Parts: sequence; C-alpha cells; structure tokens
Amino acid sequence: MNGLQIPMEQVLALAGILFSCGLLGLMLRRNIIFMLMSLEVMLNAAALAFVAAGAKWSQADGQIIFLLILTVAAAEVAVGLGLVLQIQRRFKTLDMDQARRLRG
Amino acid sequence: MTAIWLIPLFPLASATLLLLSAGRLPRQVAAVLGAGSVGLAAVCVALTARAFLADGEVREFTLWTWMAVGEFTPRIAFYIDGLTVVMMSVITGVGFLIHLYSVEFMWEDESICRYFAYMNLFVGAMLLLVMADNLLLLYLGWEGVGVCSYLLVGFWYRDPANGSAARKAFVVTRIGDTAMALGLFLLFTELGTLDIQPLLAAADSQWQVGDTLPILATALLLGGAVGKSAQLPLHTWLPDAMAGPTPVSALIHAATMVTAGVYLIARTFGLFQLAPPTQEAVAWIGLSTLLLAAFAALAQHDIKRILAYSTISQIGYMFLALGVGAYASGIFHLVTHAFFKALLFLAAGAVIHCLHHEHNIFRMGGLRTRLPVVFWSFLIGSAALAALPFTSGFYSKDAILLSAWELPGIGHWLWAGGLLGALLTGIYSFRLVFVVFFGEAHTQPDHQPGWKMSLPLAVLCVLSLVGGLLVLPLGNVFPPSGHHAAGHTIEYISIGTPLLGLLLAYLLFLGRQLPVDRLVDSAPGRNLRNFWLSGWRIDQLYDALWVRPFTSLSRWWRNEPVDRIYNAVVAFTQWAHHKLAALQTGELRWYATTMVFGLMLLLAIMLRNAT
Amino acid sequence: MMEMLFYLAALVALLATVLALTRANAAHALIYLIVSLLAVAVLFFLMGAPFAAALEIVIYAGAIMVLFVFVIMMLNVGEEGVAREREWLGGRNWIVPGILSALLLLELLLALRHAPAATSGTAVAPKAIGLTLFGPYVLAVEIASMLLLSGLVGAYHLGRRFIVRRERKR
Amino acid sequence: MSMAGLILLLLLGGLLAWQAERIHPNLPRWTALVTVTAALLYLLAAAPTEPGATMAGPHYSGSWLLHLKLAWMPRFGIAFELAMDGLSLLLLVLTLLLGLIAIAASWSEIDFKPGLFQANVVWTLAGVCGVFLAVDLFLFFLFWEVMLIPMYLLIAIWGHENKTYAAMKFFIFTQASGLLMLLAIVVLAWQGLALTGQLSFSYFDLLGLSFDPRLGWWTMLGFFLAFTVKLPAFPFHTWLPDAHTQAPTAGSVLLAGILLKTGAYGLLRLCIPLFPDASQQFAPVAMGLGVAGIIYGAILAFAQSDFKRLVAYSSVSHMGFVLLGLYAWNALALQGAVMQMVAHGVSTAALFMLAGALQHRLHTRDMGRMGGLWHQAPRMGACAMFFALASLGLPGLGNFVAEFLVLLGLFSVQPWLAAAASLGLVTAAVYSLWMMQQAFQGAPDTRRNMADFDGREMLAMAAMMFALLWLGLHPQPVLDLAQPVLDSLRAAAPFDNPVAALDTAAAAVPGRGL
Repeated sequence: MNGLQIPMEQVLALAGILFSCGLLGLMLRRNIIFMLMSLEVMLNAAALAFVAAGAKWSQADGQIIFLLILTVAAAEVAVGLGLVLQIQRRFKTLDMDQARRLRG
Repeated sequence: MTAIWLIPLFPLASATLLLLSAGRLPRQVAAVLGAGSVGLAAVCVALTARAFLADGEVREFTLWTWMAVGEFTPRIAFYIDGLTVVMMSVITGVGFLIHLYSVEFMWEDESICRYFAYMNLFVGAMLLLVMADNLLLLYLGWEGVGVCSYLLVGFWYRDPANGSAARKAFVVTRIGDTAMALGLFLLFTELGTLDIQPLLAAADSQWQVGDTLPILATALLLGGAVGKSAQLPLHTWLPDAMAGPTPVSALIHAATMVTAGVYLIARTFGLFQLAPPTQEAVAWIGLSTLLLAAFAALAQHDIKRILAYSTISQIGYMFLALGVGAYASGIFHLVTHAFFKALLFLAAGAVIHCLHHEHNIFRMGGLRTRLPVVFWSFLIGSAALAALPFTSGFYSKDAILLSAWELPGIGHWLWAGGLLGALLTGIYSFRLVFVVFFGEAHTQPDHQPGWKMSLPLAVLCVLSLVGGLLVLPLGNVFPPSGHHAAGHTIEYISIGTPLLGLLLAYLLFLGRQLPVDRLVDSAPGRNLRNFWLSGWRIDQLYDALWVRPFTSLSRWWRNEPVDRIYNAVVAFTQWAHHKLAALQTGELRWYATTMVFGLMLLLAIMLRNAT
Repeated sequence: MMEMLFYLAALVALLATVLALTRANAAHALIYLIVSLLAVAVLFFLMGAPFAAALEIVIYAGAIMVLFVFVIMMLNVGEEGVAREREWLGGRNWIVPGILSALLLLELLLALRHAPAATSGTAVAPKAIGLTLFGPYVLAVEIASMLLLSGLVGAYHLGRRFIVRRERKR
Repeated sequence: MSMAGLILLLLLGGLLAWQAERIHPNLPRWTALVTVTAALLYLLAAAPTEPGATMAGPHYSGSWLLHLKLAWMPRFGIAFELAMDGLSLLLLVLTLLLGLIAIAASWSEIDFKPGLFQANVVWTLAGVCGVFLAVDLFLFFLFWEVMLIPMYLLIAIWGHENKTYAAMKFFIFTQASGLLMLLAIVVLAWQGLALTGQLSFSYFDLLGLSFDPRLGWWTMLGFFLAFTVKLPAFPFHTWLPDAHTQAPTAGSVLLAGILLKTGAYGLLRLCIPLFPDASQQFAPVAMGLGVAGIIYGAILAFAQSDFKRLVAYSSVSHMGFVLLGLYAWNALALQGAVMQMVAHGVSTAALFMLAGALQHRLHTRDMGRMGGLWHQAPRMGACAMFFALASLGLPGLGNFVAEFLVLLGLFSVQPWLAAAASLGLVTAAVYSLWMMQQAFQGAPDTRRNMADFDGREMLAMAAMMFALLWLGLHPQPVLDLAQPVLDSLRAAAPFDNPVAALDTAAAAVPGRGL
C-alpha cells in the first residue's frame, strides 16, 4: 500500500517536539526510571525523524537506521535497568540527586 | 744573569709545600722553609739588582703566553727596570726580616705552618705584582695580595671580629679592584693591549693631554690604587685590618701591599700625565687622606691602630708626591716608609708580644728601661716617621714637600697641608713614644725579645737612619724633575715643623705642661676626640649608606620575591582547578542540563553559520 | 480522512508523551509511554513504513516496555515513593529545564524551516529493507549484534548480583 | 671514534649498574665508576683533534671533527645525526669528569636502592652527552628529555626533606620550557620545508634560513626560554635553589656542573646561530637579564643561611656571566662564556660536594649551626676556601679568566652593562667570604666531633683544584679547542661588525664630546 503525503516540516516538527519533551523529562525528573523513559522518548523521536526522511526519498535507509536505533535502545535499556537495580541496592534510593559520590 | 723567574718561584713553591703538608710539618721545618724561601728570593733579587745596577739594562723575561684570544694575548712575563728592582728589594729585603722576626713571634702558634704558607704566598703574589710586564698579571698579583691579606688578617679565625675585619679588608679593596678591572677593560678596548710599555706608548701616540678617555681610564685605575692603598674614600679597612698578627701588619699593611697603589700609579704615570685632572685628584686625595688620618691617629689608644692611621697618612704623602708629579720622591718615600714603618710595627709587635697581647697604650708606660732594644728601635722609627732631620723619613718627606711647593697653581696649598700633616705626625708619633716608653709602668713584660726579633729590629734601625742616603735607580724610569730651587726659608720651615710637633708632644704628654686634659674632658673636646677616635665616623657613614641597605635588601628578598610570580600562577591554577572540579558534581541531571546547554549552543552556531 | 488520522495520531503521541513524563506513578507513566509508542507506530504506518511500524509495536512497546514493567515491579516503590515524586514535580524545578528545552525546540524548529516539501507517499516494503540491511549495511548489523551481545552480558552481570543478594537476604 | 658507541656505553652501563645491585649493594657504584671511566678514557683516546672528513652543510666546514648520520624517520626528515666539534668535545670531557666526581661524591651516601641511583646518574650523563652531540633537532629534544627524567628521579627519590616539591618544580619548569622548544623546533622545520621544499630537522639544513622577522622572533623566543630556564637566567631561576637544596650530592653536582651547561650550549649552538637577526635584536634584553641575574643572585646568595642554597644562588649569579658573554657575541666574550661553563662546572661541583659532605657529617645544611669547622676539619676548610676564592673570581683560577674575558668582550659592546656586571665581582666576594665565615671560621663547637675529608674525597677535591689552577694559569688548550668553533659560529651568524661596536663603546663613554 501507499502512504500519505505529509508535509515534512510537520513530521519533523513533531519529532523535534517529542525530542524536546524527552529532554525536558530528562532534566526535570530525579527518578532514574523516569530518566530512562525520557531517553526512550528521545530515541523514539529521532527514529521518527529518520523514518520520515526515509519516506521522503522512498528509500529503505531510514527504516534501517530505525532498526539500529531500536537495537541501541534495547541494549541501553537492558544495561540501564541493570544499573537501576544496582543503584537501588547501593544507595537505597532512585533519586539521582542523592546517588552520587563526587563532592564537587 | 740570574734566572728572574726564580724570584717569585721560591716563595710560591714554599707556600705550596707548606699548604700541601696540611700542618704536619714540624715547626722548625716550617720556619726554615718560610723564612728561607724569602731569603733565597732576596738573594736572587740582590743578584739581579747588582746586575741591573752594573749595566742599567731593562730585562724582560717571558715564561709562557697566559691566554691568546684574538688580539688579547697577555703573557706570564716579567719586566725588570729600576722601579721593579727597588720594589723587589723592599719586598724581599724587608720581607725576609719580617719573616725572620715571625719565626719567634709565631713560634707558639699551633698554625705556624699555615702562617708561613700565607706569608710566602703573599710575598710571591707581591713579587708578581711588581714584576708583571702586563696589567693582567699585575692584576693577578694585586688580587693575590688582597687574598693573602684577607687570609692573614683573619688568621686567628676563632674570633668572629677578626673574620669580619678580614672580610671588610677584602671587600673594600675589591671595590677598588673592580674599578681597576674596568680601567683595564677600557684600556684594552681603546688601545688593544695590556702590556704596560706598549700600552703607554700607544696612549702617548693616540691620546692628547686632557682627553676624556685617559681621564676616565686613569680615574678607574686610581680607584684600584685608592682601594689597595687605603686612601680616601676606601681607607676604612686598614685600621680594622690590624686584627691580624703584628708581623703581618708590618709586612702587608705597612711596608708592601698598601703601597701597591703607589706603585701602580708610578708604573702607569705616562697615562696620568695625559690626564691632568686625575693627577690633580691624586694630589688632593693624598692631601686630604694624610690630614684626616693624622687627626684620627691623634685620638687612638690602640698602639696598632695609631700605626695604621699613620700608615694611611704616610701613603697620603706618597699620593701627594705622585699627584704633583714627583714620582721618584713618592717611590723614595715608599722605600723609607717601608723601613721605618716596618720597624715601628715590629717594635710594637715586640711590645705586644712581651706584654701578653696588650694593645692599649695607656696600660703600657715606662718600658724604656725594661725593653731597651725595643725602645731604641721605636724611638728611631718614630723619629724617621716624624721626619726629624737626618733620618730617612726626613729626606723623602722633604723632597715631597718641596716638589709640592714648586708646583704652580695649587702647589702652595698642597705644601701647606703637607706641612700641617708633618706637624701632626710629629705630635702623634712622639705621643706614642712618650706614653708607651716613659712615665710609670702599668704592665710588666715577662720576657725580652730573642735574637730573631732583635736582629730584624737592628737592621731596620740602621736602614731607617741611613735610608735617606740611598740613591734609587729610578733615573731612567721617570722624567727628571727639576732641581729644587726653593729658598732656604722653605727648607727651614720643613725642618722646623716636625721639631715643633715633637715639642708639642713633649709638652702635652710627658711634661704635662699644657692643660690638655681639661680641654679633652670638656664636652666639645670629648666629642671631637670620639669623632677622631672613630675615624671621622666614616665607618658609620658607610654602614648606613651601603652595608645596612644591602643587608636589609637581602633580608627582604631572602625568600625569593620572583617566586611569587610563579606562586601566583600556581594559585590561579589551583583556583581554576577547584572551580572546574566543582562542575563535576556527580549529579546526573546537572550533566544532562549542561549537555543540553552545549547542544543549544552548537545548534545556535550552526544556525548562525547557515544563514 | 487519512490526514486527519495522521494529525490525531500525532496529537495522541504528543499528549501521551507529555503525560508519561509528568506522572508521579511509574506504572501509569509507563502505560502512557506505551500509548505514545503505539501512536508513533501509527505515524510510521501512515508514512509508508509498515515494517518499522510493526517493529515499533513488537519490540519497543512489546519487549522494551515490558522490561520497564519488570523493573518497576521488582523495585516496588509504593505510596510514599509516589508522593515523593509528586513533590519533586513541584513548580520551581521546571524553570531551567523548561527554558532550555523551549529554546532548543525553538532552534530545532528554526533549523527545520527549510525541510523538503512532503513525504513521497510510496511505501518501502520489508523486502527492500532486508536487501539493503544485509547488503550495504551488513557491517552495521554486525556492530548492532555486538552491541546487543554486550548489552546482554552487561545486563546479566549487573542484574545477577542484585538477585543473588536478595535471595540470600530472604 | 664512535659517538653513538659512547652514548650506548653509558646507557648500557647504567642498566648494568642497576642490575648489579642484585649481586652486591656495593657493586653498582663500582660498575658506574668503571663505566664512566671507560667512557672518559675512550673519549680521550679516540677523539680526533683535527677536522674530520668532508662535512655536510655549507656553513660549518672546517670546525667539525666527527659526523654520523643514520636514517631514523626519513619520512619526517628526522635522522639519528650526531656531530662533534671542539666545543662538544670540551663539554663531553667536562661531563664525564664531573660524572666521576658525582659518583665519588655519593660513594657512601646512598643506602636506598643504590643500583637504581647509580643507573640514574649514568643515564643523566648519557642524556647530557647526547645533547652535546646531537645535531638533529628532534634528536636533540629527545636527549634533552632523556637527561631530565633521571635527574627528576634522583631528586624525587633520593632527595632531602622537601624533595617532592623540589622535584616537581624542577620538572615542571624544565618540561614546560622544553615543550616550548619542541614547538619552536617544529615551527622551524616547517619553515624550512616552506623555504627549501624539504622537511628536515637537521641542524645543517636549518642553519642560515632567512626568516620572516616576526616568526623568527617568536621561534627564537621558544628556544631562548627553554635554554634560559635551564641555564638558569633571572627570572626563570627559582627552580634551581630548591632543586639544588633538595637533591642528593651527586644530583647537585651533576645539576650544577653540567645540566646547567646544556642551557648555555643550546643558546650558543642553536638559539643564536639559527636566528642571528632576532638574537641580535634581542641581545640587549638577554644581557639585561644576565646582569640582573648576576646581581640578584649575589644578593640572594648573601641572604641564605642554607649552605647549598647559597651555592645555588651563586650559580645563578655566575651563569649570568655566561648569558652576557654569549649575547655579547664577540671572540673574547664567547671564549669567556665557554670558559665560565667549564670553570663554573668544576668550582660549583666542588662546592656542592663540600656541602654534601658537610650534610652527611653534620646532618644539617644550616650555616647557623656550623661555625669554626676549620678547627675540626682543616682539610675541608682549606678546600672550601680554595673554591670560595675560585667562586669570587680570584685571578689565577679558571673562573677569573672566564669572567674577565666576558667582561672584557662585553665592554667593547656595552660598556655600561659591563660596569654593572662587574658589581658582581664585589658581591661575589661578599657572599663567598660570608659563607666561609659562617661555616668554617668563628669559634668551634667543642662538642662536635666530625671526620675530616678522607683520601677518596681529597682525591676528588685535588683533581678539581688542579683543574681550576690549570684553567686559570694556562687556559690556552681549552681556548684553542673552542676557538675554531666559535669563529665559525660567529661567521655563520654575524652580529654587527665589532669595529663599529668599538666606536659605539667609545661614543657611549660619558663626556667624550666635552
């Protein structure tokens, strides 16, 4: 089937908004779980931009990059959540403002 | 012909041997080596002098080229003319007598080996000084005698006061030496050689009388001479230098080293003749020094300090002679002064030796009968010093005063000043005689001087008496000075002045005819006396002018002010480090925020470049 | 009609994302996030990337989010945790992140002004993707596999001690 | 003769000394001694004194004795290129002689890891030899670093109470300035590439390049800084007192005796000939620094109560004469500078050895706690007196010849600076004699019981005394060795002709026009 002809700037603007939302979440939240979720949002926004670009040129590359982003996301989440467990064990909290050892 | 190079070699070799022995030689051997080497040198000098007097030929002898850099080729070479012969004879002759005297004087000292090593080194260096054919070798001897003077003044090193006197002697003369070194630089730069005879010839052909360059060069050389010969303004070291053993004072600080400045000026008189202002300055320096030192000598009560000030004063006469162009008279006075001042110092040393190292003249007295040999020596020496008629000092001083009188222009002033000095000399020298040898005894001598001390005294007595009859072979060295045409009145005044001084001294110190005590005890009198006692407070002046600023500056800088710059760099680095380290909070959100900020900046830059 | 669907999905994605990131309860947030991902999957589909849409649902929403669910369950934060989260979401914490993200968004939008007109509308079939993937991108595939492997090892290593420890406590 | 062999011998000897510790703790010092003696004998026996075969480079034909060029990194124009002329030979002999002295000075001083200690001593020597021989600038820089690191270790491991600070300061100063030099070397090589189309780090290729004046100026400054920090010249000298004070005796001897000379050598060999124009412009500043160093060093030397610190500041003062001599750049002053390098190396090494011996015996360097040592140790006192007199420039000893020649040469260029510098002669007397007074004269402390110099120490001292006397009374062999080198250096980098300088000197004399 064929897709829609959607104005690129709108798709990309959506991706940008989503990315900014992710950033906002990353900076705003203190809980590591939410920070990871924000990262997922950002990755997803980037993926959206790639897919849109692939659609613009009718090429497979956009989706392939999406695929790679997916693997990155999967690996990141696996390691990240493992870290979450360790942080919980060591610091007895998920608050990243407290879970630090550098004095600064 | 005698091997000239043997002359300095004997004392130098002996000094080396004594130094290498590191004090392990028995004192007999040390004494034989020390005195014997100078004796051998004296014999060689006598042979050389005889040969010289026979043919009057200038002798030159080159050992090796010291260094050769481009045109600068000073050699280790000797130049023997009449002046050198005179100087060598004085150095080795008087030097040998003093060495002989030292054998007894220093017999009990544990470091006699070191003593003779230094003394021999001094004689060697002094011989190099007068024999040098170029100014650089002369400078070697010049500094060498300075070092020996330092070593010998500080010979009894355990007393810090001796050390400080020695340092003062060295540093003050070093100031003059540095001026002299600059003079050598100037001479070489302008004339292209430091060999004395070619140098004089070149100066004569290249410079006119009154040019700036010869004035500057001679002024710098004069700086060296003033330092070494303890003239104003660098005379302050000599009274303190009496801290050394008395034979040292006799040899170095009376007979030989301190007259090196006179020798230097006489040796380079050709330059000074090209520079009338400097020549005149020499005369004025001599005059002011001789007066100043004579007044200071009046107030002293340390027997050696009196003699030290009188030495300064007598060298002032020599400078006066050089300044008025009577070079031969200056050298003549140098020779007679060497005789009678060495005699005085040795006699004073005998007094000190026999009185358990007593220096204060007011604690002596009445020694005329107890130490007759010393008394007669001292009397003869003082008579010669005061220039009583027919002593050696009379002839030489008279010649100087006459030359001054005959100088047109300032001559009469110089003559009058010199005459005043002669009067003062008469007073202080006989004050010494009367206080020490007459009156009642305060301290008893525990022994009499032995033959090793008496013999040099006797020989020097004879020389002091008849030294005035010597004819020095200086005719070919200096330009002939015109025959003295001054009237008899001047002669009589010259003869009478010292006698007047003697009379005054008798009235003041022996006959007690004049109410001097009351005068001295009054407030201005006491102030004046203290003023003269301190040597016109020049020491204090220099202390405030130079020494204290230097020490306080060095104390202020002690902890390296330059390091503050580097410490500031270090402090800044540390500060920046702390500030930057504070950024590494370990706070994840902070990192994220800064990353966003950076991303924002990058994007902004990208946008700016895109448009 | 289809355009409407696009805008609707975009709106859903946006709203769901905002909600997800502002929830105090992690489980609720996760559900909103899944909604957001599903909406994005719709967008993919509409843009002619059915394969990507499928993967988005299966792997992102399906597998990755489930990992989150597991972890949230294991940590078992509870009521006081939710209350604390709510407190942390208070007003002043928004200022700096808000300004920064707004500025960044502004810059992004400025940068995207000159984007090409529209998507082509032609779908790219999975077959083409597979061919390209194992053709020119084979090296990327290898790298991705290495990445996944290392992720696996890392996750195992990090997670194992946690579990062992808890078991011992029990 | 093989120059590479000489360096290799030292490097291997150091390695051997290090490992010899495993057999017996006394073996390393013997190994080091034998190594350095062998190197010295080899050098003396095999070094040619006549110019060798045809030499590369148009500027230097004639004065070079040996040349060796092995390919190393041909792609970057870097070669293992060594060359020796009279100046290098002179400094090599000095280096190895003082190396022997350093080993003798630390004979019984080191208990901790003697093997590594001796290895570092020998490696420092190897690095210094390399510096004096290298004519490829990259290789020069390499050896520059090679000599730095063992010296750092010597201070940092075997130093005294404040060793870490001193070692770090030494390292940072030398390293920072060394990096500036590296930068300058690279810029120079690139400039060579731009001008000749061929990338080369060889001294012979880089000599005589015509530079853009501004670039030349900055590049020259890079070299100048590196060398004056090492020299050290005021105001880059502050590492020296700390390093000297904290270093073990052998370290001080090496540092004062030869490491400082590498700075002077660098200025003479590289900085001025490579950038004659910039150097000539810069000469007044450099000479001003020299005079400032002479006087400042002397004043601070007088202020010190620490024996070693005093000697260190006297080094600052004396090296000012070297700087003056180099930048006066005429035959007399240059000879004086070379002479000062040699004579100061010997006299200061001796003073540091004395300081080390005193510290070893008294466990203090504070002169306030000495005094009257002459009574207990007359041999030490006599040696100290000799070297103090040498240090104040007594005629008849090497230092006098050096200082006199420098000032004499300088006077024809800058009479006023010469006059100011000669103040150093007075101040040198002040601090040298003050040192003698505080340490050796005065009333002896009767409770103190200390040993005088033994035979080994006296032998080292006697050798140095003999050297100074020889330099002072018959310096001609040294002068002859350096003369052709200095002539060709001056020919390669002519400053304004000296005749004009003579005239300006005369014109600068005040009141000539009166």
